Amino acid sequence: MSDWIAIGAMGLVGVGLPLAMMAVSALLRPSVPEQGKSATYESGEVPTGTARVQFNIQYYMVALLFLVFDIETVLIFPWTVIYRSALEQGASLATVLTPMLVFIGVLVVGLVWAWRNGAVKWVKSPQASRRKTERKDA
Amino acid sequence: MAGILDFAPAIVLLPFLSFLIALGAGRYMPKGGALAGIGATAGSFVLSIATFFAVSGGQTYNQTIYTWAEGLDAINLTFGLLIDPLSSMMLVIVTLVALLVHVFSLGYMNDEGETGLPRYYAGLGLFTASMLGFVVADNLLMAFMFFELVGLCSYLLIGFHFRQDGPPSAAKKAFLVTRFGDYFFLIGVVAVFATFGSAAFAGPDAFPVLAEEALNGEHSVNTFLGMGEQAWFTVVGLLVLGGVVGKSAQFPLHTWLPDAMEGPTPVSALIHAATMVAAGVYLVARMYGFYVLTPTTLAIIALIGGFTALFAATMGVVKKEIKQVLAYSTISQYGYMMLGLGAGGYVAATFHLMTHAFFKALLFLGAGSVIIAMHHNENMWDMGGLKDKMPVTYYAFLSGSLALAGIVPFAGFWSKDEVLYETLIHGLGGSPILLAAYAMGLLAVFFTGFYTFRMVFLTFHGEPRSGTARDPHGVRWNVKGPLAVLGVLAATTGLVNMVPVEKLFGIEGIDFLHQFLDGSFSSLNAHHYAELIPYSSGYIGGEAGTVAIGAAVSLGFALGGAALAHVLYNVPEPVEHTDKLGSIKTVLYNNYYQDEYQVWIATGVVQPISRVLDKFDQGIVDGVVNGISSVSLFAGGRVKRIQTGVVSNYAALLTLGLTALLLGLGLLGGWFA
Amino acid sequence: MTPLQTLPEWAATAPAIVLALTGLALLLIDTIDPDSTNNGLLAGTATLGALAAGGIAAWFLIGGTGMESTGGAISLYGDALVVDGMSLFFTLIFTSVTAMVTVASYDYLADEEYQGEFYSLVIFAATGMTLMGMSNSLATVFVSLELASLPSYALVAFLKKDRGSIEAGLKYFLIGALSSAVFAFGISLVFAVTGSLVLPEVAATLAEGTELVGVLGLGVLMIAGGFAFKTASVPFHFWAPEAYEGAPAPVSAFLSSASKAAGFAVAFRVFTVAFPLETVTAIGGGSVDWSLLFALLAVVTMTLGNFAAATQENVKRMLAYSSIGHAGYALIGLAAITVDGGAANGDVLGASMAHLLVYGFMNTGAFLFIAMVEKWGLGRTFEDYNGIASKAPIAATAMTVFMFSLAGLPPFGGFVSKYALFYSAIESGFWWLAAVGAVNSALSLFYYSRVVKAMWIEEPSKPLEIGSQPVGLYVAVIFAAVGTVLLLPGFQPVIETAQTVAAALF
Amino acid sequence: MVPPQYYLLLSAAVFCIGIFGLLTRRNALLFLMSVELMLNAANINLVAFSYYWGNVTGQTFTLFTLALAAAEVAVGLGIILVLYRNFDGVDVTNATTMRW
Repeated sequence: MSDWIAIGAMGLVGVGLPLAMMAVSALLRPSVPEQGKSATYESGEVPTGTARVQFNIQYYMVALLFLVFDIETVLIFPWTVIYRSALEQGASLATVLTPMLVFIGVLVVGLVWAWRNGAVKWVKSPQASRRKTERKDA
Repeated sequence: MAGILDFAPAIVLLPFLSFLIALGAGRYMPKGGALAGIGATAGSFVLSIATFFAVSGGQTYNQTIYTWAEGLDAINLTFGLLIDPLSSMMLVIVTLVALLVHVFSLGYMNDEGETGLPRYYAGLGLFTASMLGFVVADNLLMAFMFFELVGLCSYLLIGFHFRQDGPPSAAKKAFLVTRFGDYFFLIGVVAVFATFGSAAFAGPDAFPVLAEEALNGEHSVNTFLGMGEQAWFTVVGLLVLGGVVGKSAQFPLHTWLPDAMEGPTPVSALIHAATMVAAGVYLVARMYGFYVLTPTTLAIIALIGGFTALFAATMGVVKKEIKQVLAYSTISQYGYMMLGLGAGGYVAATFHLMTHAFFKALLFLGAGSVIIAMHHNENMWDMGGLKDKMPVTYYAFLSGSLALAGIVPFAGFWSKDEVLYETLIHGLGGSPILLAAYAMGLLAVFFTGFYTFRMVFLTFHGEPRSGTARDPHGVRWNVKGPLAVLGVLAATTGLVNMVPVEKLFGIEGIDFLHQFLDGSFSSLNAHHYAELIPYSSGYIGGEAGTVAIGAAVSLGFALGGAALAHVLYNVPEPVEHTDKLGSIKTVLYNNYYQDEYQVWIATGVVQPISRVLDKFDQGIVDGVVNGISSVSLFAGGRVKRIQTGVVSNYAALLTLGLTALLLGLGLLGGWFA
Repeated sequence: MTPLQTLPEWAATAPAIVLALTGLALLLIDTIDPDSTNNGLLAGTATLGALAAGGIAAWFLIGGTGMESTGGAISLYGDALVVDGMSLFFTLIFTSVTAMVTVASYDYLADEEYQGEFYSLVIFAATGMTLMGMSNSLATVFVSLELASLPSYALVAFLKKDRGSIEAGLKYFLIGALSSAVFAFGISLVFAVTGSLVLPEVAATLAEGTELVGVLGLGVLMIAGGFAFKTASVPFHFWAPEAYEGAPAPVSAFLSSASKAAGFAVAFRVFTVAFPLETVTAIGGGSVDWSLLFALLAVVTMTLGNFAAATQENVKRMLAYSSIGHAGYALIGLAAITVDGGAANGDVLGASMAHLLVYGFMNTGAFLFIAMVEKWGLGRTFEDYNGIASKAPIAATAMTVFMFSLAGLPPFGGFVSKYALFYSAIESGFWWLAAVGAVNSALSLFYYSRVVKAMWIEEPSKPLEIGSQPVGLYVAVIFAAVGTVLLLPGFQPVIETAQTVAAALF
Repeated sequence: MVPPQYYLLLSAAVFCIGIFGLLTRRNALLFLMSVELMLNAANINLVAFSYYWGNVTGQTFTLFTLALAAAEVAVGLGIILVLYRNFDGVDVTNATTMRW
């Protein structure tokens, strides 16, 4: 039964934490309403119009990178599970640590490459820059 | 142990290398690649000499170099080298003649401003290499392959002047006629493999040895067509003999050889003395251990040899062109060798092969020298009186002629006499066939003496009969050198095997060749063959008496022929006496209508059969093949329609396929139980 | 060879490690200067890496690493990987093909962008293949198979603006994704039956028998499907014609030679080690006779491949179908295994491996020749090949060697390897397989000789213009041709090695 | 405890749904999603029988398949992207320039 208590507590915390944060910010922030702020945030895209717009391709790139790196972290999971017990059973630190360092190292090489090749560099799309100039002119 | 024999492969490879060089770089080299050829053959010659002495010292070499097809059960197809006295002797002969021919070619080809020299020297190199490969072959299949290469090279070289009319057709004829014999040889090779599972000449599974054991009942072999072993071996031997008859220009496949005179004269020398024609006889000698087991084959060989010797000699009598005379003399001389082999005179035949190589090369090169001098006019009736103009050529040629005619003490006398002697004693031992063959051989001696000296007298003696003969073209060292070397050899090589002297005067130990060929592999030496010979010997008045009588008779016949030639032609103004022969003359001029009847066989018999076969081939075989191919293509056209290009269909078909496999294997394997 | 035995055990995976490091190094080179591409440096690094890995594999193979003479197979990481003669032999195939492909790509890619990516993808795929050869657990099999597949998808679709390349990539990817799902499901079923993924343990559990024959059978069938995809065998071959036709020609060469061999490498090991025929054919009242399955697939695959190839007009597509046909020949290696085969099993498997090696050379060479023709811009159909020999005799001679060798004519490597394969099939009692193979070979001569005829005999319909003489492509093509020819005299050691290492599996 | 056969049935059902999806949908993205379903069917088996056999092999392998599926999707999306550019859409049956 105690398991259920733990799960219930986790659920409560999960719901409570964001609620609390929203409440705190509502209490603390100064309220200066203006049109831009009241608009729905849509990752920098124009939030109005049909949903079938062509999204900037760069979202795609970021999404792909995220997906891959996100899932790779899953592979760290089994390692963390055995990390402590392996050390306790007398495996040397190097034996336990090296594989993960190699793994992370490979990921880092990939990340650096992606970075250098501009995969995470946010280039302004023509649409976005046009909008910005429009706004400046207005 | 790296003995000299380990370098034996180089003997074959060096001329091959010169072939490659001449082919690839000949046109950039001075003399059109001749120097490479000379260097290579000289190297081979030196190695051969070394090999020869090593073999004399008792060393032998029998090794598989490369297995190019691993056998299914026991049959391996291999390349290997077999160096024994016979092959080492042949190596020396071939490399020496090839070297001299290369040198001579400098005079005959280069100095005469021929074009296409790289092609010529490449051909010579490959020809030499092929022949050497054939000589050292350690199994029948390898021998066959090089045998064919030799044939191919002769085709290329005979047809060297391919822009003229004669040479290409002569080349074709040479190729086709020898090919005809080779078909039988090829079947023979297959038969040997099928019978013995091995085609090695020597070693543990040498087929002659296996055959011998089979006949003694120690060993079983596969025979076919329901024949007994003896009969089947005879068939196999005769099949292989087909190739020999073709290559060595024996009756009835000799017709290509006179035509082959269309090739450049040095090539003729090479073909006749040391390579192509010699290959046939050498093959018989090589597998003599097999032939000697079947008396029928031996008798046939002897009969073919004796008949060819006489038959060709008579045709040589009436020829006008110097090279034609030599061509028929070649056929005739190889007939003697076959006679010797058939009569059980293994050493005698080998001996004659050697002496003939030297004196025939000499005669051809001499003829070549004369032809240079005569500005490529080969008609003897336009010559005459060249004796004083070109003494070196004359004396060398004379030496060769004396050897060819068999005048003591020149080389030909000793070897021919031994062949006839062996035939005689084995004939007297109770074989009438051999006696008949002996008679023919003896008669041929007379004709040989006659046509040889007719040639000599017409060419060199008397008064010049044309402008060019009065003022012949000079020849240089590169022509005279080889002539001198061969002239000496033609005079002296007979001394290595003076059996008559030994027998008559009882001097032991001067039959060097006998002793030499008796060395090495016990299954390959002369002694072993002598034991197996199916003949017994008979004598007239004891051994010495028979020797003396035989020698005297054959010498007498030779001198008789020579004397007749002297009477008829050694006059200042010789005239043709052929009219006295009457109707025989026409027959002889037409070579007994050999060509005509072969052409008739080809057009009258073979062609209709071919036509029927062609119908069968076109209609039924091709029909089936075409049918299959169009069915295949149609099926292919249908099959590829599965590939619709739509990936969804692929996924569906893939799933269907998997399901079908699941159902099929599942039902068979009881998965759904 | 003492030095080998003094190395630590993990060093046995050195070929894979070298390849992986090369791939990373290529990424780093591209990272340092992403804007400019130094084609020569990239191609050189990739080639050097491949050659180094191949050299190490050859050294190990000669030194007897992982073989009987030095104490048997080296298994690493809890039996997840195993290094033995077979894995090294296949590594040799992969690396030599990779080296040829990277050298050829130097010219083929000269005007393309993203070269760093290209070479690193090739090398990573090669790493995956090498690991496939070493995999000793269904987990590593799956992971390494995907490691080889994923870069291949990208490579096929490498020409982003070429519709053919994209279409090829799409089809390859979709069928590949489907196949890997099937494959994964098969693995899960086998795991359900045996509770293990390590191949010897699977076999050990199966030897004790199981109730779930149907589940096991389906699992084995699906695993076979995964390999059939990799080897382009029926019914998972549908991607192959399009992928090979549309892909950049060096990639086609890579996929049809190395990738196919990798599929066979892993299939050989999985089926002989995890599902020994004598165990699975008599298991709990049922039988999973995969030898029959492969016999069926072999016949259908070679027939379909050859028949479809015979009617092609496009040379590259013809080669693609012929590649399917050759997969059928190689499948004989698995099909002709019998329960009581004894030494014959090792012989036929080894013959199949040797054929894959020879095939690696001749097929890579053929596709690279096509790469050269594409580079010259001559077109892809047989007519476009008319008269090439008059302009490029050396390349045409090499192509002739490839064609005749693929058809199995002497005196080229393809003749002996096919002969050895058919012969050992007959030895195992599968004369009908050999007969079907021989009939198909005869048919294949028809379409292979069409190429030769076009190149040497036909007159070009329009004047031929051959621009550049691409050095890298020439080097690769000639290397492949020399390899194809030399494998005839050198076939004896190859087949002996292959049959020895194959026999070690049984 | 749920009997293991039920897991087999569940996974087989999921697998078949996946196959059905990819046979009937022409949209490349839906094709990919169907494949994901099939992979997850495998995962169900692996996890369930990992529990049944009492070892973590299956569970660990599930993590690998997840990671690989993600990687596959990453590559696949890239290919679908260029497909969209070259063939103006993500219908997999549009790309049929090569056939037979």
